[in-house]
Amino acid sequence: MKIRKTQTSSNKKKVYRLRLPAETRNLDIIRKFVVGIAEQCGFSEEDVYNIELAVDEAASNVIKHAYTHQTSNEKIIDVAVRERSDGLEIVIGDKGKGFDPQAVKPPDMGEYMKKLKSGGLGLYLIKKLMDKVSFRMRPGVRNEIRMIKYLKQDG
Amino acid sequence: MKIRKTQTSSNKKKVYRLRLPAETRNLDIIRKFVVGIAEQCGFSEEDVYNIELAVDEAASNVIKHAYTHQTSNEKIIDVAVRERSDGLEIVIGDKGKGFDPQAVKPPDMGEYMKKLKSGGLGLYLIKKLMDKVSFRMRPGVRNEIRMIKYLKQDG
Amino acid sequence: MEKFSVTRTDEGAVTLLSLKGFLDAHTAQTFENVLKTLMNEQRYAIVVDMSELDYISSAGMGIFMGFIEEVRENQGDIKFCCVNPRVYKIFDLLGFPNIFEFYATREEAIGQFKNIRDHS
Amino acid sequence: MEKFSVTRTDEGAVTLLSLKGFLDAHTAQTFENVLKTLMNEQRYAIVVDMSELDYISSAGMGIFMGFIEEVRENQGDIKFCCVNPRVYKIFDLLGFPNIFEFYATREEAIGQFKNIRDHS
Ligand SMILES: Nc1ncnc2c1ncn2[C@@H]1O[C@H](COP(=O)(O)OP(=O)(O)O)[C@@H](O)[C@H]1O
Ligand SMILES: Nc1ncnc2c1ncn2[C@@H]1O[C@H](COP(=O)(O)OP(=O)(O)O)[C@@H](O)[C@H]1O
Repeated sequence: MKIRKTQTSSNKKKVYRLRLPAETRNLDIIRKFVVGIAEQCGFSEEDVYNIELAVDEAASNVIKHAYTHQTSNEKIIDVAVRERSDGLEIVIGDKGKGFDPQAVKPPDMGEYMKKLKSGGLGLYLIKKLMDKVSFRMRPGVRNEIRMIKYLKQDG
Repeated sequence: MKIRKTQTSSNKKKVYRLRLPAETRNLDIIRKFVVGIAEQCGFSEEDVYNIELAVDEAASNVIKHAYTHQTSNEKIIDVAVRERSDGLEIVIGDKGKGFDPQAVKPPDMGEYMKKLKSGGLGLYLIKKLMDKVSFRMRPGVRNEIRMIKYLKQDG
Repeated sequence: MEKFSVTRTDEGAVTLLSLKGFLDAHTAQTFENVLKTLMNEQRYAIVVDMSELDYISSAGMGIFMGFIEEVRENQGDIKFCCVNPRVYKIFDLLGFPNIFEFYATREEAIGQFKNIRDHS
Repeated sequence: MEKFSVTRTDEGAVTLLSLKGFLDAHTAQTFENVLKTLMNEQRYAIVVDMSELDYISSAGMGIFMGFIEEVRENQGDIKFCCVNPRVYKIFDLLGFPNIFEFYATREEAIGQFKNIRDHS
């Protein structure tokens, strides 16, 4: 018996995938999907809420930004949730135009008030709510935001 | 502009896909996913409930039957929901052993009581709750139950 | 987060089980264990109150089928009460009203076991 | 099924908006329309009761940012009350308490507009 193989395939099994049209009305479905998994994993109520919000923000960004100036491509959002022994890894993917995460500055609330630009809060929130956040951009093919939330040791 | 092409791709967009481990604890996630979509489509509360139950039954069957005598394959359930102008088409797929739907007899409640076999109710219920039900079996590769629920005209 | 629960109340020889939430192929296990315990304790006069049961799938209904013979062989019964219309419709589709008795109130259902109660 | 709703109550010059449910990028539209209507009616003394608001994402919070300047230019304000701790945490993360006033009760929040009420 190949232990290694078995482990790999049992890791593989703990992936939850969701793919749906990039429309705001589907945010609710995405949130419920992620909340259901996070609850099963044993996250505290507060962390479930944080994960829910981070995913909502990332999905809202796809809906709002990924497919502007684009009519032909399939406008979809991909959500993949992987159970890890130490928490959850969540990847939100799109096939849209991509962006440069480095170029997005954290919002300055003072300046914010002056400019009255409503926006720029989403990525900032995601970084506050999750433990690890990274990006991978292949415009038109697949752009991803990957985030990890760790289970707290003391449950 | 190719109207036909556009139509096809806009149909394509209205597909919702879910893939997760074939475990009973995930039934709740599957139900919420389908309920969310059915509600958006404008089904009556009763029909949402019927769709929810039919999908639960099909998914429970995958969990209970599809992967017995099988350790290597990925034990997953696939749910695809397609919005149609006249209703919802739902496909529940697995990679398990498959079965012969023709060979499954509708339960006879009298006989049932005698045999006291708990089972055989799921497919019967699905056929009662949905408007169209069909199967496609490719054991080990992909087995599907496909079901359609029509929106009522007077909606 | 708790998706299903059973509350057990013994009233003399009659056991009342109040179901709450979602009874599906996952939570059926919990319910089966409760019934197994009753069998071990030889408590066969069972009333199942479904007023707070929101949902049942065939896996849940199968549990009743799995125990009813043993229960009746021991002069007991499983009687249902307060089933909400949505859930009742599913029982009805599967012909359960031909096999089980349904009552509108707990009192009525429990009352059916009057003989058993007097005996004990 | 209704995921979000706004109830509007006018008390003299003050308008109370009670939010309920989930305020996200989808339902933000509904809320934006309510605020647009208030701007058209030149009602700038606004209290937002969030006691029944379960959830807010940045799209919902952006709505407040989008109107606050116009409101304040017209000697009005948007004041918040009865925000549940979970939702407040998010406002806090984004520094909203530096920009907006939060009150524990409706009465307190409405009371802040006393001058405006007396004027009208
Ligand atoms: N999936 C995406 N596709 C394209 N651009 C994105 C995506 N996600 C974020 N962005 C870009 O990053 C910026 C910052 O996003 P965010 O912090 O959520 O604020 P907001 O959405 O309010 O502008 C957006 O304005 C957009 O330009
Ligand atoms: N996805 C599946 N894979 C393999 N076998 C299945 C599947 N779905 C149904 N079956 C077969 O069809 C039979 C009837 O299913 P069903 O009517 O739901 O009753 P039950 O699950 O209670 O036996 C099952 O006993 C099983 O043999």
